[in-house]
Amino acid sequence: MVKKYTSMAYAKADDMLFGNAKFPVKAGLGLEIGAGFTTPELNYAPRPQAGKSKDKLVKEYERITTDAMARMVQIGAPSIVLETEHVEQMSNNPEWGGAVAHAQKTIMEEYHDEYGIKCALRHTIGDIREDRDYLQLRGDKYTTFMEAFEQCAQNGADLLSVESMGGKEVFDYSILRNDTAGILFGIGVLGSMDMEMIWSDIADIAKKNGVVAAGDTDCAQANTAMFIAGGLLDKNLAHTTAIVARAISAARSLCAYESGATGPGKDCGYENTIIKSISGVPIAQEGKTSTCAHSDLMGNLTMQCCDLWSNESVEYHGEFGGTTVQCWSETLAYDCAMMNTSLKLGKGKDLRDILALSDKYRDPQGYVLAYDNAYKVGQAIAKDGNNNYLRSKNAAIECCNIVETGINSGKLKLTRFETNALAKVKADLVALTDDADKFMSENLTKFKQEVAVFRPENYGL
Amino acid sequence: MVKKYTSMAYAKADDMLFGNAKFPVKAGLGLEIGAGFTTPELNYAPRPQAGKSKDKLVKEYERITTDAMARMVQIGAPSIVLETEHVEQMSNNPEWGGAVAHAQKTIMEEYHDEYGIKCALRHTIGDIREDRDYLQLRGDKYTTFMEAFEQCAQNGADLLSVESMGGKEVFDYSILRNDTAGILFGIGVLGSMDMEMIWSDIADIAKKNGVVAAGDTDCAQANTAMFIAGGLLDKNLAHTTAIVARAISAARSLCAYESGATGPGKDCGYENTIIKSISGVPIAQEGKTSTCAHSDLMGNLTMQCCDLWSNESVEYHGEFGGTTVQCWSETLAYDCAMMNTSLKLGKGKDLRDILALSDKYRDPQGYVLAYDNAYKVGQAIAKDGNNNYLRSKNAAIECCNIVETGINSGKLKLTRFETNALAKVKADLVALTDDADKFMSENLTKFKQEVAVFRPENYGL
Amino acid sequence: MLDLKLEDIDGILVRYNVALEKEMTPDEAAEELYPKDELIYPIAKSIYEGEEDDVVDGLKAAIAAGKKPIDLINDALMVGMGVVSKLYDDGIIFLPNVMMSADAMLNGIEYCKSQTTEVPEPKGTVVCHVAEGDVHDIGKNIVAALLRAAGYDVTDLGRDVPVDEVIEAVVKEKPILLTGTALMTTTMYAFKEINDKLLEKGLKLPFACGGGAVNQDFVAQYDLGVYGEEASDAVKIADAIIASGNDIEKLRAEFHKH
Amino acid sequence: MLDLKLEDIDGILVRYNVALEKEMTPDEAAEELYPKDELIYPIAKSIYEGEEDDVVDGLKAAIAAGKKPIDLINDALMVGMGVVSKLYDDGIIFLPNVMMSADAMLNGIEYCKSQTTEVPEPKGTVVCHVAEGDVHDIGKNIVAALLRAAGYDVTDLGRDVPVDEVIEAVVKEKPILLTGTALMTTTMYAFKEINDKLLEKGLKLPFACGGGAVNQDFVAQYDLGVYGEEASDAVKIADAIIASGNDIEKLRAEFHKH
Ligand code: B12
Ligand code: B12
Repeated sequence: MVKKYTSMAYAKADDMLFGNAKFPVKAGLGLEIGAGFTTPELNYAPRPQAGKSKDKLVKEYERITTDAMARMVQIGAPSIVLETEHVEQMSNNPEWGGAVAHAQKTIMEEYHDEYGIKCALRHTIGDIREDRDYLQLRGDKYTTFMEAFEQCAQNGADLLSVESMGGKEVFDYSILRNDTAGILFGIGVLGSMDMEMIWSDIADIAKKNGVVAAGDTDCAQANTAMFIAGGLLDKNLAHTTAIVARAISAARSLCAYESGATGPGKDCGYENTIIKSISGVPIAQEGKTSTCAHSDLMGNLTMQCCDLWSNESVEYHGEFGGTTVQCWSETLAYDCAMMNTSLKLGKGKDLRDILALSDKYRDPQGYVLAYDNAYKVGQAIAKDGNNNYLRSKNAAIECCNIVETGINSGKLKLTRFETNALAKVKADLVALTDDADKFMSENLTKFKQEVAVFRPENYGL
Repeated sequence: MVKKYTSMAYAKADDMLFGNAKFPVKAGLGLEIGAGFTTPELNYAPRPQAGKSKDKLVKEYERITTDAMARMVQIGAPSIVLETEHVEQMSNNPEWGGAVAHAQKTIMEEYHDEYGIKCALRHTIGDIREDRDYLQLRGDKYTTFMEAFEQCAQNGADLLSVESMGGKEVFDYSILRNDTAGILFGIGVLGSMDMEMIWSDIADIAKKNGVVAAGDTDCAQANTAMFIAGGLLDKNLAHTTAIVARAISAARSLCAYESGATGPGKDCGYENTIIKSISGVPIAQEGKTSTCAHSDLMGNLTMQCCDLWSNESVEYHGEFGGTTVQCWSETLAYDCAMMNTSLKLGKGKDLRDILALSDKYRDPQGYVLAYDNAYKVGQAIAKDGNNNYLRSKNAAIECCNIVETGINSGKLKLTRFETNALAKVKADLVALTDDADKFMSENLTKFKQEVAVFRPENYGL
Repeated sequence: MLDLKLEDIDGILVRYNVALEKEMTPDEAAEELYPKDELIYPIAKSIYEGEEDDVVDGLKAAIAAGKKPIDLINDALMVGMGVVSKLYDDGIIFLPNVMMSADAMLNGIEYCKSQTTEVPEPKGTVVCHVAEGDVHDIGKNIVAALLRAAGYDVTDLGRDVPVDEVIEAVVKEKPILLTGTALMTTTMYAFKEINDKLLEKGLKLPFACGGGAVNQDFVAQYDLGVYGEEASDAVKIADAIIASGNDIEKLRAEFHKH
Repeated sequence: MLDLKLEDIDGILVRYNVALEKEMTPDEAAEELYPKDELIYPIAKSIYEGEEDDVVDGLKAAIAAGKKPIDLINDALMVGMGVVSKLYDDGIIFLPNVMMSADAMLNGIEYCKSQTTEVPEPKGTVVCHVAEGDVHDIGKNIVAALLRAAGYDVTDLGRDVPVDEVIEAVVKEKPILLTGTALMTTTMYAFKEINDKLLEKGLKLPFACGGGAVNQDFVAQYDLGVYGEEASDAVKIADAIIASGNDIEKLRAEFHKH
């Protein structure tokens, strides 16, 4: 069932380009993703008071959907994807999620019929497998979790996603303590194990319902690291440490595609360029047009190889220019028009390089995720593709090497602090065993002791 | 004093490019505008309750300023311009405007000193020369109006602007009735006359205080037409009519630079590419990153020759990603990083063409404002540069010709309705006299009769 | 300048308006809607064309042929304007046509009135205004024009109208509907004050509010408020009041779409 | 791939952090701050380095040389941690160093306590929690760690904490300060409920609130609320309470910056 990637989808980094995936994905109403053009993907959060009842919630998403579709038509955008990231109620009560999907899809069909606009609906189910104190990955909630996917698939969602949480309890502890082995264990080992389980099941559901198993992101871990790392002047985490977590996350998120998902990978997966280089699946990305949701140091760079271009999330409310979903979808649509024009003019690769270079030296994170370097991380993963642990470790070490090359070129200027943190991570990594079983048993012992909330049974251990 | 332009600043359209103005402008703290790079220009509106007292207002602008400057430093943006568009209280009580300018500039100086970030402050005074029923362009309020500029200039504003209203009473009536002569009279004749008066005075104030007289836009007229015209499916005004109003507005807004202003022209002047082609002054523009403020059909195209890149306006409030001023300034800064990278790579013209072409065929308005066509409108203006009426009429006719060429190429597809409206406007224009005096006296008579609120004494007539 | 190939443009943008444009020309569509009566037909057509003089000529001919001036208002002028409004609602013609037709119709009504001593049955009065502190009046002008075109008597208080002046006008004119327009976040708060003062005086009438800054959530906060998105909604609200009374909850159920 | 010339990069982006980095290394900066006493110095240094074993070795040596375990808490452990906190506030070291130093310090305190029957003078208790329905707890974890590092007793209620449980903890622990963290617009409303229930019970203590979704305007709406932007503000608020009492208006005047 799970078939691991051991080679690259692209012969060389330069073959990778926005709007073009080796394996495009058909979805929804007339849309094809990664088939030579980019499409905006709009994401939104209901207003606080909308969560009070199922009716209110459905009504809220109807408004959001109508507003967005109307704006797309007003400005002449050829295509759009809507992403509904579940609020907790919608996943915990699967029929709520289904009702929302149905209501949204009905409106989208009307627009498609009247105007011919190509569109698809993504539902991202909440990973509700926690109780207050512990992760409960395989506990009672697993059935509800899968039922939530099922309901959405049956009622109109074209793309199924989740931001799954496997490994998070170990990661959260480790990231604040610069514990390199713990970061690797949480993301690369535990995270990958959980991914393989859930994505086999999600892919089955998608298949049964004729919809797309789209993919996962390491939001819970690599993005957490990126957020704690923050802007240039923040002092909570070295950006060199954060990018190592990110490199590892590529090895982890890849597991979705090995278990039957086909993309498009989700917007907040900053590891997606690496994943695309290995798997050839289309990817969503977010960046300079998701400042409504968060700030990062690679607003343009993430556009380099995207197939869907997303705003991550914005609360639904009014602005001078319309409702937030209208404002942000319009900005996204113009970004896509720019990319698509460059493709038609045969200037796509120039634009790609402009976008990548405008951030490549802004931060070590952007440096490693620039598509040329991302491709190298991809190679490090594919080399030992069959071994979740080894490929994660490879990715981490390659990441350190890439940053070192950047420093040596003189173009990537780091603070002393970042350089020291890098040296520490690298030394830790190099000291690690190559034996996956040994690593597993050592770290099981260690984290059972150090992290009170870590429960091996969550991973079938 | 007023020296009219009768030739083009650029030998050919292809010489025009974002980030590059023939006559760059130094302003504020270490900033040069149009000198080989683009800079974000952030604009914002205080929250409703902030207008209650001078203290509250100053505090609000302090917050806005700190938030924006902090975010620019966090993401590594090399430069920023802040634009404060006065709320009515700040222009009607000039010392309020001065106090706000002072408070903002103090914070900007701190950031400049600590980080070396290049920055400048624009204050756009409100055109308060109205009472409830009539424009009062030369009435009592003129002194207050000029005092507002003076106070801002003395207290820290580096760039002075206004969106002046001359001719608006005639224009408002005419635009809803497809009265071509009235549109021309309102914008091209009355608007130009008022511009020449106020800008001579503003330029004097700027000179005296060692700051920059930056420029005006035809927001009150050409933008009103653009807004009424709306999106592709709106039915309130033919977009072909709206673009004729825009072409005329270039002849009008040019008067600022003929009366001593040096740029950067204001963001909402969609006529600015035309003006740049004639005058070589740097310009601000807004587009896909001002969807917070309004929707239009040329989100990318406006970037083609901009020197400052603006969000037009956003109400100050919180979003997931920070306050609105942080979110939007960050997006603008990434847009600028993209443009600046392309310039450094020698790919600026490619990017310019990608941006222009992504909207050129979206709408007749974008078609005419694409820099190649904008340049032609510029030539039509410069040809009879000494005659405000004739050059406005030239611009309008050239605009019609350009749209016709677009239709004939098969690439610009118009609705029958738009084509008919175009034919009507063109026929009206062609039938007009070439004699400015005759046009003036005919239209004075006509509009004194038809527009109750039109008062010739506003224009010294 | 680089350029796009013709066949590449659709991948970048779609001119949905062109794709969707009705097969029929506006003139053809209008032709289908005119009344067949040969005295009425030319009047209706002149209204559609916005030709004031032709309207009066048509009226003269109809009166000469025995039609009562007062009846012509409803049977010819309003019918002609009805054609125009329908075409506008259907997206077949644009606003300036409506404005010019409305001017022609109002002119025609004046003419009919001048030819008789009878007073036409009024459809109802609507008071329109722009909020205090706000000079953005184009939206309000459109609202007022469309209401007039639909046969309502409109009292247009203009822009930047103090709250008390609005109240006075309501007391004096006894309108079936009050409309307010605001385009700035700072000015729309006046609507709440107007609402409160109206209620204080026991004046319970629908208060339709719209304009750039205004949204449904805001309008739903005060008792008399009914939110309208498009200028043409003002006419529909007035028509709904005429047809089935001024129950605000019912109006909201029909017009609150967000 | 195209590439930028080295000298062109600064026109596109400025790495302000590199430009600004202090001349001194963190180790040098720490060296300047350590107490000079030769028994205390190694303890403080081991705390800075986050070496638990070295801390205990240092403590053993000091006790053997006659220092009282209970005094070492304030005179060595807290002093060492003070060095760490100062370097963090000045932007010279990063959070993980603080976390590891704090672990070392807490370990040291346990050791000191085990060597005596005296009970250390408590600085004060702080109760921390994440709002009901919210699992985002990293910010809260940082807050709790920094408070502990500053010598406060922290009762950490964890995440997704029901309102009533927070109230019970306040009743039981009598903290000088309650903190709340929320990262979702939908969860932060619990803070208002907590505020109301505290007041109902007559419990008047500062309630410091922060986290991604929370903003000053929101916190200022309920009586006990004090908004904090950075995790380190929680420590500053607690210190301010110790230094000059728990007057909420005064705390707001100091900490409300927006
Ligand atoms: C044109 C315009 C102007 C023109 C107005 C000309 C005029 N006679 O109206 C001029 C140049 C004078 C102007 C001035 C100013 N403006 Co102005 N302006 C605009 C602009 C660009 C378009 C507005 C417009 O005409 N739209 C087209 C009309 C047709 O739309 P509408 O009025 O909304 O009406 C439609 C519907 O809403 C509906 N409707 C309207 N009323 C009603 C009522 C009912 C009952 C119903 C059912 C329907 C309905 O019908 C219409 C058609 O369907 C907007 C941008 C925007 N995003 O809205 C800014 C905008 C409104 N202006 C703004 C500002 C700040 C100003 C100034 C203060 C600028 C300055 N510093 O000088 C001054 C205001 C002075 C004052 N005291 O009022 C801001 C307001 C921000 C805020 N704080 O809320 C905006 C949003 C621009 C921005 N993005 O910053 N402006
Ligand atoms: C990491 C993260 C997660 C992780 C959380 C891991 C963890 N253990 O905390 C995971 C993956 C689990 C997660 C889950 C979800 N998340 Co989440 N998440 C984030 C993210 C990306 C970063 C948050 C973070 O850790 N920041 C770093 C920490 C250090 O910052 P902080 O907590 O704000 O704390 C700082 C200060 O605020 C301060 N502080 C904090 N508390 C206090 C208290 C006091 C007294 C003081 C003085 C200071 C202070 O100190 C800290 C440092 O200075 C944000 C994005 C964002 N823009 O914030 C989204 C975000 C918060 N998540 C969001 C969502 C929607 C979710 C999910 C519902 C997604 C889903 N569909 O499954 C679930 C939530 C489930 C639930 N019921 O809670 C949304 C919330 C939107 C909303 N409606 O409000 C956000 C904003 C993302 C977005 N843009 O859409 N998420």
